This record gives sequence, structure tokens and C-alpha cells, in this order.
Amino acid sequence: MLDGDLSRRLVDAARRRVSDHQDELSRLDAVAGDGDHGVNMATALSEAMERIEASDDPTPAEVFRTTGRAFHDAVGGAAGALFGSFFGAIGGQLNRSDNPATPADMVTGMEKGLTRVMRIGKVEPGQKTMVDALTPAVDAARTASGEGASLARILDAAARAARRGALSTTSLEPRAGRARYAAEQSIGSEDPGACTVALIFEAWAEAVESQG
Amino acid sequence: MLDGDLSRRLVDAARRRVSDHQDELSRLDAVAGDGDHGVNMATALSEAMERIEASDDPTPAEVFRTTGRAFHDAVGGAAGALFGSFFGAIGGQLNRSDNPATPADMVTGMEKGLTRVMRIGKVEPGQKTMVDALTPAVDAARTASGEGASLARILDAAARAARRGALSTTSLEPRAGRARYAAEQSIGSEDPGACTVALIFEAWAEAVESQG
Amino acid sequence: MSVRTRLFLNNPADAVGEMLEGYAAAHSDVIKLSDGMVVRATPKPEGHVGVVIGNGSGHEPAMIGWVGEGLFDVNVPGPIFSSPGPGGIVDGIRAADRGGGVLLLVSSHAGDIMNAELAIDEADDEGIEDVEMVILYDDIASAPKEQITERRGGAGLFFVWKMVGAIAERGASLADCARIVRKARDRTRSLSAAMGTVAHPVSGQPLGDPDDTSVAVGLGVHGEAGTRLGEDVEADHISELMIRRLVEDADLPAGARVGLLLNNGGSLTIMELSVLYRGARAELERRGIKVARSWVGPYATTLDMAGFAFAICQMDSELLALYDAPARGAGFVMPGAH
Amino acid sequence: MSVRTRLFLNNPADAVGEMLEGYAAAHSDVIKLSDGMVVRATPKPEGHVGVVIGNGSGHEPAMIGWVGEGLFDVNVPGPIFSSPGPGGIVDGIRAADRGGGVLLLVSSHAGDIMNAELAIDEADDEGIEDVEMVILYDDIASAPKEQITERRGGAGLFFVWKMVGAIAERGASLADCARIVRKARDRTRSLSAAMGTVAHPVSGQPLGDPDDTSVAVGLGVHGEAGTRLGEDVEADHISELMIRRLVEDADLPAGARVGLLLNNGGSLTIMELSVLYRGARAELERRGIKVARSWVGPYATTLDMAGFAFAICQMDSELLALYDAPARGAGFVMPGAH
Ligand SMILES: Nc1ncnc2c1ncn2[C@@H]1O[C@H](COP(=O)(O)OP(=O)(O)O)[C@@H](O)[C@H]1O
Ligand SMILES: Nc1ncnc2c1ncn2[C@@H]1O[C@H](COP(=O)(O)OP(=O)(O)O)[C@@H](O)[C@H]1O
Ligand SMILES: [Mg+2]
Ligand SMILES: [Mg+2]
Ligand SMILES: [Mg+2]
Ligand SMILES: [Mg+2]
Repeated sequence: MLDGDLSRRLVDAARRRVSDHQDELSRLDAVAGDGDHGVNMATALSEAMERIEASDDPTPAEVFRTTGRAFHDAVGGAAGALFGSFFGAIGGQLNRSDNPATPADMVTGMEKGLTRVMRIGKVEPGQKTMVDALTPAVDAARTASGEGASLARILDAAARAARRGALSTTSLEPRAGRARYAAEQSIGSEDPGACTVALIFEAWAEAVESQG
Repeated sequence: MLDGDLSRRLVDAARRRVSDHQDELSRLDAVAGDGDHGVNMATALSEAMERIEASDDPTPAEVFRTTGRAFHDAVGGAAGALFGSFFGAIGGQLNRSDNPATPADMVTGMEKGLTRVMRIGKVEPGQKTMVDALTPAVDAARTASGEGASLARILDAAARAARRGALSTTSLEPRAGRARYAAEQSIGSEDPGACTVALIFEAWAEAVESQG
Repeated sequence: MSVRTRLFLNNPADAVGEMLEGYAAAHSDVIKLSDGMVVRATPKPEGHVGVVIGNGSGHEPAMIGWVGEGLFDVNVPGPIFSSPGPGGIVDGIRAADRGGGVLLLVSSHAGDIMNAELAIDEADDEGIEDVEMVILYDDIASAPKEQITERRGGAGLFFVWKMVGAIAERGASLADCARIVRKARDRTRSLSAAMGTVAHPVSGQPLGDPDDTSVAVGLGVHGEAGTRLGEDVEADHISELMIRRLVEDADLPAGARVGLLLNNGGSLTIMELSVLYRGARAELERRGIKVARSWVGPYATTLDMAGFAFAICQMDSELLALYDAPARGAGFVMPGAH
Repeated sequence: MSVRTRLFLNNPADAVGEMLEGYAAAHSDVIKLSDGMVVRATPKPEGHVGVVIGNGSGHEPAMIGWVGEGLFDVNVPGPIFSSPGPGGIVDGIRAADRGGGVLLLVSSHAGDIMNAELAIDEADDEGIEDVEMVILYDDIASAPKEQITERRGGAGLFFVWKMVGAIAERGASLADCARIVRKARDRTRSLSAAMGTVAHPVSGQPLGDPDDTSVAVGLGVHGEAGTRLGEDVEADHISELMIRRLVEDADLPAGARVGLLLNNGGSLTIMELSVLYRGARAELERRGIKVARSWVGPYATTLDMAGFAFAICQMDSELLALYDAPARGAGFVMPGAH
């Protein structure tokens, strides 16, 4: 079950993982983008954790909505809008659920988040964006959840799928985001946003597993 | 004897010699100055030759005055003013002499030129400037001329003295020109203006010698 | 040649905030800082349309230097190269609202559009009505003409900013302001060029290959890569090639009157800008196109990029009058008239 | 970090001439080219004092951008970093002569002074009378205070140019113009800093060690070397140190009112300038000195040098009024008032 404390630990695990890979993410973004993706993600997640720590015993909904807003306020840009809306959608769904929330609530939130990202970003899978990691991750989570799996198993399946999805972007030509103006340069290197998605799900899977 | 044709060939010899050493002179100026001395001198002497070639059978006075004005017009800066006034003074003296002029007229012109340079530049010998090559050159020329030497012998003596003078600037600390603001940097390298003086007298000595 | 990775800053993470403080203090007669936004020192009269823009930092004097009389009412600066989030834009809309409606201008970049759209929804939720958003683009390198709405925003948008600022200052309606914005946009084209690249001041990451010294045409304002022209290209050749592409894209006939803008993308010298301008002007004249007004200088920079952009805007008498209307901003300069 | 040795130019040997053509064409409403000189598009009334300056190129917008109403009447541009020769200066004096006498201003650099002195003699020979030359200096790094007349000219001279331009425009006598020049000069101090160096565009020669990335204080406007401060110095530290040296050299008491100028020596970003300005302003305020007017931007550049200079001028009501008088030049911007 997903309570406020676990939610907080999920965001913190994501923060740590992304910070550790910050330079790599910026380097990936510099290939055809503006080289700030790692800074953006690390900044937003730190801001999120600061706000969460400052609030008193937050609910899961509050944790995820706060995270979404931190992305919107602290980062802006494409990824701020998209990741912020993804976290915000999870928070919105959890707001409609009991506290603690069920794994199924979390999966529904993730599905809503993916839908929002695709609408706001005006992208489909295959355009070399974060959606290429998020779509398989959410699919895998939905399947696992449908089979009645635990949150740990669900997130583990999502993480593996996200990583495969992120790797699959290497050979794609970008069709969205500012990288598309320099499409050729980017072939042969992974999409930074997709890589962040994989890192977040991997951090979540480990965090839930380690709590047993 | 110094006629219009020989005068023209002196300026041309100086032009060729300085152009060949242009990069070296700029490099010397970059040590503590603004790195343009070679360009300045080469530009001025080319401009001088263009003007001289454009005039019909010029007198020695006309050749040297034209050269002085070319320095003033085409280069400006410290060296434009100083070298321009040096050549102009020779021209002014030859204007008062017969055509062709005697070696003694030429030496008197050089003496006047040195005096002007020291007045306009407000420098004495020992301040790491062109004057440290020009002073010994003019002294040597005066001595040789007093002994009744030929123009070839006079210029040869001047060239040797100028080169020794230029080399002697290596160990000096600059006290004039913009190099003085970065005095330490410049110790250990020759003054570019002094080096140009040596190059010019060497070119003159060879040009006169080769004509026999 | 390579990039300057160390700037005269304190902690680079504080650079945007400290810049805003310093800039507002130096120009306190024109602008002030309010909640992280740049606003006019003297607000517009009640009932007039407010004009707002949000944008990433690192492009100064855009847009902090363009807040003032006859220009923007509010600029919401985001992090370096990154549009502000929806919350900031909603604050900007609120600050610009003088009861006559608010025009939210967006230079077409994925992040800017997304955040603006999120902000419009949020403003609507909060009951702020009468907000119109217009997306602007002009960079002919970013999409073919058939997909003109896919193009990104470049230095040509300064024509649009100037004209809408002027008509809003006169008290025109929101609809009329939006009409001018679209009209000016549709008559504007830009194209950029640069040599080398710049580094992101926070990550220190160069945005391109620092050892590639060739000239590229068609870069984005955040250092997004362009097409390499090769080394040792003469300025006249570059100007001619760029003007040709602009004129052809805009279908400008002989006899057309244009405003010509030459944007300093960062560290070009006035010597280079003047030589490039001279070449562009000659090419336009060869084509029988009359340069009625000229702007040469820094408009939208990319930190200290050794690059530039040309932009042209086809004038008519309505646009020309708006272009010539007085304006005042910390980084605003009136165009030269010929 | 290293220097950019290739610029957007045609043949570098033609750069100054082509720059003048392009710059004059872009700003044809303010200036025009005449015999290689930059002159006002609309000359001053008869009987007024003409103000002339000659200087090396490569420092734009100095001084080509400062010709116009309330500023210079004539600028005689020389080759890159090199003052024009006496012939050009005499032409400039002749062009500026409106029958009220001519003021020849010289920024103290060896070559500039020599050529100006030769020109004064030549003008005298030609029967041009009523020419007064004033030599200007402000750079505290170039000589100790006891040898103040040995100091060289720096970015602070823009205070002097502005004030003399204003009083000459009003029709003051030659003596009164010269008095203002000396008064403003004696109340002005400047000091510069930079990292790295630049290359001479014609010779391609870097003017310093291109691999030395440390910050230096006290450079000359032609890239002459300064004193190294070390690497990784914070902007606030540099601002504080420089302002302290300026205030102490000028003996400014608490309560003094100053104009503050922050000159972009070439390629600094507005982000850096704003952060540096913020630090300087804070240091002046800590000392109880009131910043009455601010100028932040490119005044005298050294091509694309990553450097800057601070200058302060102690105001009184006479100088402040001249400082605030309207003026118009292609590169002139009114100071911010606080
Ligand atoms: N329109 C879009 N739809 C989906 N994802 C996008 C879109 N635009 C950008 N992204 C994602 O955002 C990532 C870039 O993020 P970041 O560098 O932080 O933002 P910015 O592009 O504003 O600098 C890309 O790698 C991509 O995954
Ligand atoms: N005041 C002076 N008196 C004599 N010679 C000088 C003086 N100032 C400069 N020079 C000479 O000029 C040379 C520099 O010439 P150049 O680089 O062409 O001029 P600039 O200093 O104007 O760039 C110096 O090496 C020195 O010999
Ligand atoms: Mg990015
Ligand atoms: Mg020199
Ligand atoms: Mg970005
Ligand atoms: Mg020089």
C-alpha cells in the first residue's frame, strides 16, 4: 500500500538517482538539444523534496501534486511542463483514492499522466521522447496490476520496460522537442527525457523493494 | 650620390625587408604592446611605394617626404607618427640640398629625423624604443661621414650600429609607448620599433652596396 | 577557438536572480522587479490591453530590456534557456491585467507553448477571462514553408513585439492587438548563423562541438545545431546567401519595403555586424528591395555566442507607423530610418 | 578558453573601411561618412564650438557611435587600435570648424598624442586658428596618482564626452567647453578587468597568452596586459575590489553622488554585466556613496574581449545637468536615473 511516507521516499529516491546521473543527462541533451536536461530534472526534484520536507505529514496525493508543481515552478521548459503534468496527474488520481492508496490507484495515476504528457507534448510513441519510455512502462505496470501483482512487482516490471524503451530511442530520429531541428546529430544517442523516465522507475522499484 | 632612383630603391628595399619580417615584428609587439607593429610598418611602406611609383621621376626629397606622409596617413599610431617624421625630416633636408644629394646631406637628414623622433616621442635613449637603435645608427653615420666615407660605407656602419642597438633593448625595461604598462613582460624580448630600424638600415646598406 | 565556460558570475545557480536584481537596479527609471517578474516602472492606463511574454533567460536584452512604454507590460523570465512554468505565467497575466484583456505572446518553442497552454487553462480555472495567446514563429531554417506553423521563433519577432507594443499603448482592443501580431508575424522571416558554440553556464556543458570552428547557418536561439557552411567563408557570401533565402521564402517582389534587423547573437563585434549589414543591404538593393528601417545590435542573444541572425519584415504604412511610434525599454533602441 | 582568430569579415585589411560604410548606412539618420570621417548628418549651427576626436578602430561603438547632436561633431577613425595620422586629424578639425573654434580631444595614448600634436602644428601652418587640444586620462591602473597626467584614457572618458558634447551644443565658448572637459576629467576614474585575450584581426596575433584563463585587473583598451587576480574569482569579489580602488583613488567621501559606468569590453553577457553592476552598486552603497546615474553596456570595446571596466564620475549639479541633456548618436544610450 502507498502511504505518505512511501510516496515521499519514492520522490527522494528519484531525486537521488537523477542527481547521480545529472551530467550524463545534460550531455545527452547537448547532442541536439540545449544541454540542460540533467540540471532541469535535478533542480526540480530537489525543489520538490524541499517543499515536501517543509510540509507536515503529507498525504500521497499531496506528495505527488507538490512534486508536479515543483517541476512547473522550478524548471519550466518542455520537460518541466511534461514531467510536472505526469506527477500532477498521479497526485490528482491519488486525491480521489483512499489513503493509503492501492497499487491500482498508482497505476491509474500513471496512465492519466501518460495521456496528459502525450496531449500537452503533442507526441506519439516513436518520436524519440520521454513517451517512448513512459508508454511501455505504463503498459507493463497495467499488465502486472491486472494480474494482481504487488507495488514492488508492478514497479519492477515498469522499470524494465522503461529501460528497454529508453534504449530503443537510440536509433530513432527525433520528431518532437527542440532536438528535431538537428535530427541527424541525435541518431545514435539516447533521448535524455526517456533516460530520465527509466532512471525514475528504476529508483522507485528499488525503493519499494528495499522496504519489503 | 643620392638621386631619385636610388632613393626609390632604398624605400623599396626597406619595404621588402620589413614585409619579410612582418610576423616577427608583430609577435614582438604582442609581448607587451598591441601586436600590430609588423602590419603597421609593412602597410606604411607599401603605401609609400605605391605613391612613389605613381609619381613621375621624383626627386630624392619627394621620395622621402612621400614616404613620411604615407606613414602618417596609412598607419597613424605611435610608430606612424615617429617613423613618418623620421622620413619626413630626411625629405625636408634633401629639399634644401642639391639633386643628386651628397652622403653628408643624407646624414644631416637622419640627424634631424632622430631629433624629431626624440621630441615627438618624448624619449631619451635607454627607454626601450626605436631611439635605442636610431641613436647609435646616426652616431655611426655621422662618424663615417666625417671621415669622408661613401654612402655605402656610411649606411653599412649605421646598419651595424642599429642592429647592436636593437639587440641591446632586450634587457631594457620599457619607459615609453604602450609597452610601459606591462614592463615586466617585455624584459627579455627586443623592442619591435628598434628592430625595424635595424632592418631598414640593413636593407639600405645592402641596396647601396649592390649598386656598387 | 573554443567556448568560454567560466563567466563573471557568483554561484551560476544564482545568476538569473542576481541578473534581474542588477538589471532592474540599473534601469530603475524604466522597469522594476516584482515577484521575479520584470514590470513597467509606470503601469499602463486602466482599460488598455496588457502585453505579456514569458521566456527563458540567457537571451538578454530579450525580453527584460523590452518592458516599458510602447513595449511589454510584463516579462516573466524563466531559468536559462527554459520557459517559465505555468504558475509564473499566470502571475504575469495577472500583473498585466489592466481591465482591457491580456495578450500572451509565445515564441514558438516546445516548452514555451506547453507552459503557456497550461497557464491559459490555469488562468481560466481562476476566472481570469479575456486572455488571448498568439504563437509566433519566423525562423525559416526550422521547417519548410508548407509547415510554416511548425517554425520556431527567432530574432524577427522583435518586429512583432514593437508593433503590438505600439498599438496596445494607443489603447487598441484585444482583437486589434492580436490582429497586428498575426499580420506582423506573417510578414516576418529570420535566419541565423554562427561559428562555434557556447556552454550552458550552470551545467558547463558546451551545446555543440567546441572544436568545430566552421560557420553554420540555421541555428536555434538556444544553440540548437544548424547546417555547416564550411570554414573561411567571407562575410559578403554569408550575407548574400542568407538574404537570398529570406527573400525567396517571403516571396518579396522588387519594390517591396522592408525593415531589416541584424541581431548580434552574443559576442560579434560592431565591426563584423557592420560588414555583414553592408553585404545584406547590397543584396537587398540588387533585388530592388528598399530597406526603410534598420536595427543592428543585440536583440535575442544566446549568451556569448559568436553568431547573428538576419530578419526582414515587409512593411506597409500601418506597420511602419507602429514601428516608428515612440517606445522606452532598458534595452530598446529606435530603428534607423532611411 | 581561447581567442577567436577568425571573424565574420571579408578581407580583414578592408574591415575598417567596410565597417564604416555599413555603420553609416545603418545609421544614416544620425551620421554620414565624409572622406573616411564620421560626421553628423545635420551639422551644428554656425558659430558653435566643434568637437573632434580621432582614435583607433576596434573599439566600437567608440567613437563612431558617439557622433551626433549633443555629442561629437566629427570622429576620425584610424586603423585598428591605431590613432589616425596628422593629415586625417587636420581634415577632422577642418570639418568640425563652424567658426566658433574647435576642441580636439585626445584619449591619452602615446600614438594619439603624437599624431594630435603633429596635427595641431600642421593646422597652425595652414592658418587654422582657435584649436584647443585637451588630453584625457582616467585609468588608475596605468600610473600612480602622483603621476596622474601619465595615466591613459579608458572607459570613464564617456562621461567627459557626454558633458562637453552637451555644453558645446548649447553654444558655449571654446574656453568654457575646455573648462568642462578638464573638470569632468579630473572627477573621473576607471579600472578594467578581463579574462583571456583577443587577437588582432589583421595580423591574427593574440595580444596575450590565449591559454591563460585567469582574471586580470588593469588592462589597457588595446589588450595591454594587466595584473592577474587568479582563477575562479567571484563576480562580487571583483566588483568590490575594483570599486574600492576607484573610490580610494578619487578620495570620494560618504555622501558623494556619482555616475557609475560599467563598460562591456566586448563579449560579456548582460547576465554578467548585471551581476557585476549589482556587486558594484552594493559596494558603493556600503560606503555611503549615492549612484545618481548608471550606464551599463558597450562603450569602448576591445573587439570581442571578455572584459569590462568600471568608471565613476563625481557629479555636481553643473555636470549632472550636462549629463542629462538630450543627445543622439548611433550607439548612444541615455543613462538610467535613480
Ligand atoms: N513535445 C514533447 N513531447 C514529449 N516529450 C518531450 C517533448 N519535448 C521535449 N520532450 C522531452 O523533454 C526532453 C528534454 O528535456 P529538457 O532538456 O529538460 O527540456 P528543454 O527541451 O526545454 O530544454 C527530451 O529529451 C524529451 O524526452
Ligand atoms: N614615445 C615613443 N618614443 C619613441 N618610440 C616609440 C614611442 N612609443 C612607441 N615607440 C616605438 O614604436 C614601437 C611600436 O610601434 P607600433 O606597434 O607600430 O605602434 P603602436 O604602439 O601605436 O601600436 C615601439 O616598439 C617603439 O619602438
Ligand atoms: Mg534541454
Ligand atoms: Mg603596436
Ligand atoms: Mg532548456
Ligand atoms: Mg597599434
